[in-house]
Amino acid sequence: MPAITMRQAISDALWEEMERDEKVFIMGEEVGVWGGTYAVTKGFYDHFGEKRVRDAPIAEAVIVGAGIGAALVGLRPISELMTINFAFVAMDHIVNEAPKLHAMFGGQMKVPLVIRAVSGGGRQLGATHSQTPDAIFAHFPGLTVIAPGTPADAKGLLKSAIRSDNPVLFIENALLYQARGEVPEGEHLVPIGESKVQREGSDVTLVSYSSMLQTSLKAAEQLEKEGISVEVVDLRCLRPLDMGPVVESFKKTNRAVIAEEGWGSYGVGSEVATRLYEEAFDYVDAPIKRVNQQEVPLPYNRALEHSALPQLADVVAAVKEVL
Amino acid sequence: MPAITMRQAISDALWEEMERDEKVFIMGEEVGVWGGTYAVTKGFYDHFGEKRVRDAPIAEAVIVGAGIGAALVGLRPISELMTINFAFVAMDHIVNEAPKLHAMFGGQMKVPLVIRAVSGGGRQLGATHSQTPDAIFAHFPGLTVIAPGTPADAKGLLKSAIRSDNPVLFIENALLYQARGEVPEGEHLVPIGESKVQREGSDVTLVSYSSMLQTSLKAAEQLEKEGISVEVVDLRCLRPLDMGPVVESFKKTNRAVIAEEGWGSYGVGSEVATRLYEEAFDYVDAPIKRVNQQEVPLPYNRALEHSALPQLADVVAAVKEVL
Amino acid sequence: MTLKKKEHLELYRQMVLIRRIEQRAAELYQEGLIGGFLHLYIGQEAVSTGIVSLRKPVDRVITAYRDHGVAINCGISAKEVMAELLGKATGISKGRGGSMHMADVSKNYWGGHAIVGAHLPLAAGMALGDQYNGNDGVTICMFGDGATNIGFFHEAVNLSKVWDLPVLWICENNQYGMGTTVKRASAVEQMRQKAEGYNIPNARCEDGMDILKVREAVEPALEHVRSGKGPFFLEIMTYRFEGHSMGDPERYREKDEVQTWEKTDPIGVYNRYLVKQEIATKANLDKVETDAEAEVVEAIEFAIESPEPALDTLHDYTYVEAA
Amino acid sequence: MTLKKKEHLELYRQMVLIRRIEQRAAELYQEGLIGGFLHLYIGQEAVSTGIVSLRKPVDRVITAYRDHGVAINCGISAKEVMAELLGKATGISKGRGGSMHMADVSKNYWGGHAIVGAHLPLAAGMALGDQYNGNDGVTICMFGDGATNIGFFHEAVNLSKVWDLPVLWICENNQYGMGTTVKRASAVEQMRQKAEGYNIPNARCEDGMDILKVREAVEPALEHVRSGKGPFFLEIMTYRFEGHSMGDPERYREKDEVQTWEKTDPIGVYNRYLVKQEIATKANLDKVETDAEAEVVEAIEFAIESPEPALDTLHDYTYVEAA
Ligand SMILES: Cc1ncc(C[n+]2csc(CCOP(=O)(O)OP(=O)(O)O)c2C)c(N)n1
Ligand SMILES: Cc1ncc(C[n+]2csc(CCOP(=O)(O)OP(=O)(O)O)c2C)c(N)n1
Ligand SMILES: [Mg+2]
Ligand SMILES: [Mg+2]
Repeated sequence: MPAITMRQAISDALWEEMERDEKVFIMGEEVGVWGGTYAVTKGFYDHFGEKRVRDAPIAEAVIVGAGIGAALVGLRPISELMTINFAFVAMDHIVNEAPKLHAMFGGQMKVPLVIRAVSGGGRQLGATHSQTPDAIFAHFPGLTVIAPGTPADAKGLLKSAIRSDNPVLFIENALLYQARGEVPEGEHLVPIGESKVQREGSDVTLVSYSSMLQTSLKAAEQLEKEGISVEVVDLRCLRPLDMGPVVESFKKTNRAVIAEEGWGSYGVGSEVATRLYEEAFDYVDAPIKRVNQQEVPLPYNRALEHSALPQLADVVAAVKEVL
Repeated sequence: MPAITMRQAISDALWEEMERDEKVFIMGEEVGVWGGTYAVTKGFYDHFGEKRVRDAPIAEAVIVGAGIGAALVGLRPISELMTINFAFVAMDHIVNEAPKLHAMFGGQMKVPLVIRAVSGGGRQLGATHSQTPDAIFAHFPGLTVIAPGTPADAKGLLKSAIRSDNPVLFIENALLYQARGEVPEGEHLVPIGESKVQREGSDVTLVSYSSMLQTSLKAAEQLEKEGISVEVVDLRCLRPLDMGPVVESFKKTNRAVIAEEGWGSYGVGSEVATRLYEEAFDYVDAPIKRVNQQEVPLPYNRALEHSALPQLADVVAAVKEVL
Repeated sequence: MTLKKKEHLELYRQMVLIRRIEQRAAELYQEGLIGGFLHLYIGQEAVSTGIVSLRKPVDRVITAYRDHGVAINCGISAKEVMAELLGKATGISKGRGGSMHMADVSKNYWGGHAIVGAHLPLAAGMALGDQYNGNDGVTICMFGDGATNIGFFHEAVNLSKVWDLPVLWICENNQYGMGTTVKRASAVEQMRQKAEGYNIPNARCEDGMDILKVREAVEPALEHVRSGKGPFFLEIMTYRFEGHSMGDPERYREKDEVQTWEKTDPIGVYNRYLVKQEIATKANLDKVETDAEAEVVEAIEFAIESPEPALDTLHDYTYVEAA
Repeated sequence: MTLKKKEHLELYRQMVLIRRIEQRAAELYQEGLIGGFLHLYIGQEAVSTGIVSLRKPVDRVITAYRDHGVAINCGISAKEVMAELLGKATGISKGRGGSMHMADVSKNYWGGHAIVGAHLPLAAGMALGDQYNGNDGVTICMFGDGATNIGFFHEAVNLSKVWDLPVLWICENNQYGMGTTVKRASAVEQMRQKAEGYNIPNARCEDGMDILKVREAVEPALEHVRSGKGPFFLEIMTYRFEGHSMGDPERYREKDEVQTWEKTDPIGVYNRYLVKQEIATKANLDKVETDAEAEVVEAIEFAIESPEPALDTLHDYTYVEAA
């Protein structure tokens, strides 16, 4: 299996699905002529043409809303939000239209729409452009929220998302685009809604997703040298949230840390911790710990921003604390 | 102390603050001539005039955004959203502008804005109009999120919110407008960010807020007859979230149920449960339970909707389960 | 396009049927059989009846929450409408949508949408779907005067012109958005003037109380779009005789005003025209009315006798199940 | 309003100073001293310099993220700008805002806002504040051509007319929103035409590369608003010589096009004018340039030597502390 970057894996998924099904098309800001602001759709415009790679005005509500409309009538649109921070501009369509239509009209309507968005901080983009608000979208039933942490999962899950008949928010992370990993050749699909053990271990269960998966894997490696065996479980999807592998791992280790990039309050860690206690109460040997971003609007200054974001050392420390 | 309705309490708070400070004004849809769709501002237009009670176009982003702008230059606007479901239309301004400006410009700007919004289901308004997404707003540092459950708190907290120099999302609940309670006469202020024991008890800690506070109080009453003593703690604010009284109560009862109207996933209950385990781990005698709305877009049909919403019986049952 | 007697009678029938449905719905609401929000179309029947009478089956129709009339025009039966109003399993949306969410996708009628303006982006997307697939269909999107002030309107209408989408925007100007007159909410008094800001050809039908005038205005507008010239914007002047929704205190207008408009009741206007032109006899029309009345009575019976959705179907339709 | 030599030289100075700051900022970005997004104002200096030169202290200025030039024009020192770019505690926003978020409230300059179009509602609110308080100030709100396609624009501009707010809307039409030409994103090619849809008096300055033409256009526009006639909409044609932000592959335009525009470099145009009109000598202008260069060098030194914000200040400014 060749090791490719996350960027390449996502790009490949889009390319393959567009080749496979001509109902699939992309619309968003700078997806075409520019080639995508993160170069994910570089070369697409030339190959697929402007009908299928559509540069849109700066108008996120209609980028998502028209995606819903096109999906309703049988296309398979991919609406790209340059970053998830702009999802707030399209919030009504993301949480109050797309995930409601199927239920509200008694099953008559389907919304096979994928909304791609880049989440995460760490690039000094300031408070409005650096958020990881993934959890808030996962609050809404009807929506599927995917946030992969490896190139293979990114490819396989994006392909599954495009083929899903439900609206999907597909969350990428800019700092992961360069991350490399092996991706199976040929048709590679990953089922939606399955957490996965990304590294086995026996002392502590370390739960994470997206950017913090990579950090967690590094933490596990580092801790191994100190004789601590960490099992890393990757949520991969925030809704549906598959607690199966998390609980299973926890029943073995009896200790858990949940690491996510976003704020702790009303975040992913709280949900996972609560469910762990609910589903494996008798296996708890120590308080479950959360690792999160400091609860501040992210500052521009590099050092301040760095100090606000959860780092490798924080994950390592948290694991030691639950031991 | 006279018992008045929640509607009256909120209306009184607005009226008193507008009388006290002429920088306070209201803008929103139908707040003026109509008198507020929930009749909260009935009579205001005639008394304060159209300068201070401003009917706005159906344009939530500018209702909140102009509120921010007016707040920046020294006014104390109250931007009214007819329901919190329309907050999604103004999402960027609520979570990505108002709570960021103070920090992002190094303390130069202040946003003394109150955004009022009606949350909650139970009135057959269908999936797009019946949500209780309170938790997602509380995810954002910089924002203050208040959701009172009694007339006295509504009045005292709204007055504090109007006097606060921070942006506040003030969440009301339509089904509570008729709820009656005693409200201290004269100037009545309740400090922001303090949870409160609304009923003392010794067997179980029942945590809730807003509409579910009333349900919780009823549950406590009913359980008392069965010899179960329930302590009801009202969060009152979701951000800042004051765990003090919750933890204190829990250290006494060692058992807790958290009841909220909204969905469980990534909701308030998860946050409170997680913090309870973090802050009072050694006091846990039984798994903490959450009572929530079923994870579906709320259907119109009355019976279906009712079955999806958390009811008194669910709270009672949950309390018994943790015993 | 001159109409045959039969066609005239069919249009008259639809208008009368809508009127009767609305009148009875108001009663059923008072009796507590209908819940939620109920927006009546009384006074505006000529508008949707005229519009929809000109659409071909390939043409898609989508509107806001004031949607019972459009539903009837699009061929949904009175039974299905009534059953939906009563939240029954036999309702057109299986009792899940209610008054504001009626659609019949098989008849190319896409609902019934409750968030003001949010369906305009959907309409743009549906039109994009037809353009993409090379279909002839025109998407006919109806919305109110108040809806033209929200950002969704702007984004959708702009996109429709930039991408030359086959969409007919129809603004039903009933002169109020809830209790707010056009003048108090919109910078321009003629909604068609907004189209100028997007270089979109436009027209205004000054008399939306006369179904033949409506048809005269709609025909060339529809033809324009059908012929591939891109979007068209049509404003139709009309008036609602009842409150915005049930329970409207109607403080914002004088009884006089309503009474004046009632003189141009679209059903009366059409009735007089048909008799005067000797297209139909008084007896013909009386028969239509009696039939409509009977149909509604039968529809109500059907609705009342229909089963409620089973409680165990609550979670159905939250997600499309994978095939 | 004819200018004195001194005034001309001051304007020239500002333009040159902006240019030098931007050029050096680009270098510092390459060297890694500046992070985040960096949007240069090179080519557009005449626009903000011309605009701001006509404002009175009571007039408020607010703009988008391409804000360094405006900052200089509003009287922020090169030092404070540079220090902010480097994220230092001495920066105008204390290193928390960075390139996109510079403001000096004491100078009535309200920033620097990074979400496209989101500051327009804020501007409407600031203007409302002045109207409410009976102040004379005009709020001058600048934004790009691309920003006119987002819903925020629509809601804010409409409200400004409905409420007759003292706001001067200025669209800097540099012909691209990132890589998208006006034609590919906007239904109309002249942004001023959009103002027609709101009945807002408007004008277009065809030559924004000539500061005197800019001033000619701004003066009556500002006067219109100041005299209480409500909002005015001014479009100013300009061009950015550099990429949208650092790292722009610039696949969307030909080198030729840029070179053609560079012939009308606003600094060159002004320089030639001043010399030709014998308002200033070549030596005068050279001196301005050398001084600006020196000022920037000094500013960079200042910025580099300035302290980073202390890490323990991370949580400062998340909330305004109660007095
Ligand atoms: C985004 C949003 N804001 C507010 C509302 C509440 N609301 C429902 S209908 C309505 C008035 C709409 O007026 P108009 O578009 O003229 O349609 P009409 O009711 O006159 O048919 C309002 C404000 C809503 N449903 N959605
Ligand atoms: C809501 C939102 N969407 C997208 C972006 C990303 N973005 C930043 S600048 C920009 C282009 C804006 O173009 P224009 O308004 O013409 O201003 P210019 O950059 O030309 O000065 C885009 C798309 C953003 N910041 N905010
Ligand atoms: Mg209307
Ligand atoms: Mg531009």
